[in-house]
Amino acid sequence: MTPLDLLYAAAACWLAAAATGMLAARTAAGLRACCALSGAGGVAAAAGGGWALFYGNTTVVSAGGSTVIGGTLQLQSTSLAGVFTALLGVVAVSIALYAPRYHSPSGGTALYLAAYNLALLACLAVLAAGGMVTFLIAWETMSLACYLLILRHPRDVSAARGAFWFLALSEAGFLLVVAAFVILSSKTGSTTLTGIAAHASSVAGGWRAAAYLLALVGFGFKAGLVPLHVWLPEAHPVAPADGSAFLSGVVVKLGVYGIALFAFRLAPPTGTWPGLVTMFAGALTAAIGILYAMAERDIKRFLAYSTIENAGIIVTAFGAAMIFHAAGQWALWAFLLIAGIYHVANHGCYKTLLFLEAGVTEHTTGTRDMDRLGGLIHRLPQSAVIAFVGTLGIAALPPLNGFVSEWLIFQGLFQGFRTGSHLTAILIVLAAGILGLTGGLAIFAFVRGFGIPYLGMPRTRPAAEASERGQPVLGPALLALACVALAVGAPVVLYALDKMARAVTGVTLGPLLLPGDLTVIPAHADFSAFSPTYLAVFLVCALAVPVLIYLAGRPRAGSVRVPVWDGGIVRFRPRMQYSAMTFSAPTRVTFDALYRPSVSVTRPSDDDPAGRSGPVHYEAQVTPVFERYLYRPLVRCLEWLADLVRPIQSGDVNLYLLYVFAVILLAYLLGAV
Amino acid sequence: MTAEELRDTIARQFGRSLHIRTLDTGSCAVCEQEIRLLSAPHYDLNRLGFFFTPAPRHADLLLVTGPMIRAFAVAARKTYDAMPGPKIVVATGACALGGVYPDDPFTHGTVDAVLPVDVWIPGCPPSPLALLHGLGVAVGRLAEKVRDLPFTEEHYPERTRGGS
Amino acid sequence: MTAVEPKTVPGEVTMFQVASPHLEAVVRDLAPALRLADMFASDGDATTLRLVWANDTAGQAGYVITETPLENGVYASVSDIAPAAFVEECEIYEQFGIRPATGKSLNRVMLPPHADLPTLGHKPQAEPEEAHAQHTVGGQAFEFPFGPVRQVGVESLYYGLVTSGEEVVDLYLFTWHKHRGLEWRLQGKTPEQALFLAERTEGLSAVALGWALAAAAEAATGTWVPEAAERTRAVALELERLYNHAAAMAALCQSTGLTVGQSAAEIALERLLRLNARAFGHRYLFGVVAAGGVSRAPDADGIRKILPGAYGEFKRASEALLGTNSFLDRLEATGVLTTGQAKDLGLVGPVARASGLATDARRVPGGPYGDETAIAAATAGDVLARFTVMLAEAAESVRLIGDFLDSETGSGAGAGIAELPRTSGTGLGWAESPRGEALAWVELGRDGRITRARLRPASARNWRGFDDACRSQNVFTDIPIIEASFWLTVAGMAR
Amino acid sequence: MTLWFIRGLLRGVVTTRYPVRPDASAASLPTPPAFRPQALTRPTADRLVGICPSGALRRDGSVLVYDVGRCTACGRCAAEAPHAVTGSGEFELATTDRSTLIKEIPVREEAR
Repeated sequence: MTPLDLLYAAAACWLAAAATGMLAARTAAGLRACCALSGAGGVAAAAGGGWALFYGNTTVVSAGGSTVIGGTLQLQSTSLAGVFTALLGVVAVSIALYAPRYHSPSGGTALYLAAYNLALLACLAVLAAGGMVTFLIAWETMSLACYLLILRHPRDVSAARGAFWFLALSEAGFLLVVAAFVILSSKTGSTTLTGIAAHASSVAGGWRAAAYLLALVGFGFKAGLVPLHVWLPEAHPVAPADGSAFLSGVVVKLGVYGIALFAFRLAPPTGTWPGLVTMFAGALTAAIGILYAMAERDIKRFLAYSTIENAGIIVTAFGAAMIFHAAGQWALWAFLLIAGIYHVANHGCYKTLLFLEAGVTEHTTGTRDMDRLGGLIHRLPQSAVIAFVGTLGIAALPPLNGFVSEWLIFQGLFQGFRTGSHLTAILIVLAAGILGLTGGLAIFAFVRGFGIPYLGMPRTRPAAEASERGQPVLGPALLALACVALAVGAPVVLYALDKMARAVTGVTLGPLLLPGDLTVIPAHADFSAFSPTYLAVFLVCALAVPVLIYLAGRPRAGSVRVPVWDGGIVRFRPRMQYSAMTFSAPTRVTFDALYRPSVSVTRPSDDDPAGRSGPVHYEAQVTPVFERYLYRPLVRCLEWLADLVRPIQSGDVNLYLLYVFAVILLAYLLGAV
Repeated sequence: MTAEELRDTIARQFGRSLHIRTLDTGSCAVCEQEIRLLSAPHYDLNRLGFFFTPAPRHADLLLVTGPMIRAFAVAARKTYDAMPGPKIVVATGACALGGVYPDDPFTHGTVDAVLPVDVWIPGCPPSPLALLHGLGVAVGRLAEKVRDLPFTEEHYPERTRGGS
Repeated sequence: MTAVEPKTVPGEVTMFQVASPHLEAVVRDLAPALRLADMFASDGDATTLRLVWANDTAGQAGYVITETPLENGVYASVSDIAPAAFVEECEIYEQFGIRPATGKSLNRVMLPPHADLPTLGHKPQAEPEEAHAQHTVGGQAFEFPFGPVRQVGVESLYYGLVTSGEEVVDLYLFTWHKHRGLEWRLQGKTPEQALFLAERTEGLSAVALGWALAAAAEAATGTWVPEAAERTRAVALELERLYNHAAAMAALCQSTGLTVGQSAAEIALERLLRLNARAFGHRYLFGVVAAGGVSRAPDADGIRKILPGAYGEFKRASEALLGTNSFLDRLEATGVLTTGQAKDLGLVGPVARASGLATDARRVPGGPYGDETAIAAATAGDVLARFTVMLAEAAESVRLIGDFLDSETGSGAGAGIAELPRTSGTGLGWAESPRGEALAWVELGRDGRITRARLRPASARNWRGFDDACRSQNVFTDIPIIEASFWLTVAGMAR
Repeated sequence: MTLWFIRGLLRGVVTTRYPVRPDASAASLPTPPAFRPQALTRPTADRLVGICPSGALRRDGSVLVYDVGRCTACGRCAAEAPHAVTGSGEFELATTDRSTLIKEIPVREEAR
């Protein structure tokens, strides 16, 4: 028995769940059954993925007899994919716990759940693909299933728009990915991934680099590398909350998986520059992602931009790993791969959690606009605590998991001086600096992302009347537990990831990384050491100290509690609180070169200065730079080309027959040559 | 706490340093000007250990001017409540003592209708010297004189007849 | 002009009757040439609306009053034509319950929320809309609440500062915390009794308000004040201007954090106040102006002896400030009010003069001031311009005091009081307070008691320019500087 | 800032020594009136009560009740009856007991 058997079980569960969803989710019982099957698949996938981590790469198994495009269904379970598979499983389980309370039974839900479970299946197939053709078919299936998933409410114009953005960019990326695979496959003469990896050394450096760059851009569309990221903020808000969670938690990570596949496993490019390109693509993605997040007030768009930021951080780590590989620093190569993959797992957990909680917020208040929320911690206490755990994680604050992986990445980047080249060392430190800025802004952004909706006073009546009754808690709570486990159990996680790194790179960090007393020695033996476990315990104890001092030393005499000093004002009103947009105004001013904000203040009586009795309307719009200056010209260009070739399509049957004839003639002629 | 106990506490606790918060309950802006002048070089109340503080949370003494406008009473009460005890309220100026506005729909007429006043400083406006004396009286450092003043002419033999 | 029956009252005041239907046309005619200085209503047999127009043209300075008996308690929206009238429209609604015919939203000016206060006419049917408080700023801006209990030693005032986090989007004030119902209180008082309250309306311009009210009562009864008494009033008024400008200078230094400059200005201020006490027996000159004259003569020798030294302190402080670049940098281009804004809003005093409007009530003939009284002016409209205007005015005040004390034409400045006959009548009075033109309107009943008094200190005018000046800036910390340069009181606004 | 420092030194100290020593500027402050009981007849007292704008005076039988707290030292009574009213010169009037500010001045009884 191999991990693949568990993955088969997961696949079977998800197929069954898709069928059940399609046929039965119109009723509550059917909905629950579908989610139960989906959750069972998740458990199986998580177990299979975890096992695969330790098991190492299995042999490629050919299943089925299909020979459509010259290949069979080739499956393989690998250590690298194991991490992603385990994450997929955890996400699937938590969504399965979440969905029955989030969705109401209906025809739309049925279709949605079918598409969702098919998407899970397709993701699993991508991760378990052992051959190029299997991979590509699974990849394309996943894109289409996700497209359907985003289109949960097809009559909604913005949903159609978001789904279209997703599909268009997916297809563009797919073409590049196909090209990358074709290059490697034709140069190595193998279609299995193992085969390509085995013969990679015979491929010329130029081809390897070309294949890698094509893959970086192609998978970059999915991973959300700037400027290929535009689908994320469009598609995430319109999908249902669990759909968005799945997109951010898993689908984006598959883009990262694709990049890792080409960067570390199949045919790692030679030379330093592919690593540098990757690293800076990642670093800029991270910085721009978080800056745009700051300008958003829609919770889900905000989280989508944050996903872009985190994908950027992971890709930065990969890029730095490639640089160290080129410099012959094998240990650092493996270490940064581990750190990056660790961040994949972490981000998968807390981002899924935050999207699920965003769904709870939207369900209870009817809005995703942070500036219409406020004070939810009093109305949704459980959700608030869970979201707070996720927020600590994503803001990379100790003792949560985001801190551990980001800290490891930084430790890796700080070793830039070991590359032997001054220029490279400086560039790596520069990337570390950009990530540092990103980290600081991320804390700022998530103070806002948690503080505005959950703290303060409710800004609208629905926010004041929100109720937690009937809202899903278990799913996000599971993820919060996972976040804590990934932080406190860092030594265990690193032990497992070390196995993965050995399978991919052949380097064993083992005792160097983990001396065995719950301490982690990242990057290099004479650089630094820390213990996430002890840190978590210490922080909890340290927080307890002031509480204990207060309890022990609080005055026994009678004390008076009086309201907050408010300057004698009649009463505080919600409009007197910082709002999401005003909170981030300093950033908007500092980075106005990027945002290019357009500010307009209008009052109805502007022509009548003393009659300024009307309400003020103030608006500051951030220019969507990439949409306006990159995609809009591109789309116009495409429309112009389409206009050019339109005469070909005349609707005349005879003409079409002529086309067919011409194509056949051309094929024969080419064949003859 | 009786008035005597309060005075003892204050003399003990605020003997050397006392923080003052001002409160305008409808003055004509002149009392405020005189209070501002307390920190001017001519009077310099810091030399006597008095300090102004904007936060009532840090204040020991509330210097109240104006006739206590009804619309402002809530804010006045809030300010008083925001101060930690023990605290002193000083009614400053003729308005605060009932000399200018009566008890009517607009004003309470006196500060002690809303706040428990400990020290009264007459004058329209009380000059900075009178304010300094009042602060001294409030912390028990200066003696009260007015108790023994009959305000009849016999008491002022040095003044000539008919002089004004 | 569709006016009927011109009649004149003593002083440079012309009155016209304007029928209610013609009001809008008359306002349209007058607004371009004259400044709408005040607008108020009186309740008699019918509610009467009076508009006070000021002519600021040099050589023709004076006032024009239009009287409009209102039919059915409605009037054309004056503020649609002359925006300066908006605050007064709100006040008239709060006092008389009548509002412009257009039904436009009115703000809360003096009426506290949910208060049941006596009014001069009908009670308003509903609370004022408080339209400026209902911001629909869509989360892109929020209101920074400040007050009413603010810093130490300042009056109670509520700022609603609407900001996007960086920019000042809007700013509005609530002053109803200090509304003492003075116009209501003055009803039924004799002019002598009224003076006591008028001085305490805005204590920092006690002389100006007292003079305006006394002059209104004198005009109403046709009383001529002895010239020496007029000059004494003028001496007191100029002393008031001097100490106020010194206080404004101290406040400017405080707001810019220049403590040494503040101390220097406060030394000058204290010396000027002591001069007041020496000259008139009161540091803030309360009780100098009496109905029909003045209650006491100045100590002319004391003034001659002390004033040069006190003003010397003032001048040294101001010259040192003008040589301190870090101070001037904060003032320059801060809180800019354009000439157009100042004109539309009907601003007065140093604020208007610093924005290029030459308005000065001292130019109206008939008073003790001669034609040669210099009117300081600047055009930049920023805080620095207001500061330099104040400095120039202070210098002119010193010159004027000397002139009045040594006047050739009479006996200098002395005591003198004319008995006011107990007759009915109406009259307008004015005086140029340190903050600008102060106006008073008095209607006396047959027993010589006031049936309607209207007090309009300069503060009641100039606060409406404050938010525009603040909005011209994007820095929070400039707002205290702008407030100091306006040097207004809340008491004068919420009287 | 150096200039300001030198200027300050040159300006010297202006700070009062009050309350350790009396301050000369107190002499010109307006102060509440003192009354001359010999000259204070009942009609004079009633006239003073009528003219007081702040309600500080009230006649209670043969006693003129004078509330120093409400007095604004406006000087109207002294102007009305200079023979019966004079300045007190007192400015240190702060008290912790409001009732000490209320003085009773005997009014001279006229021969009926």
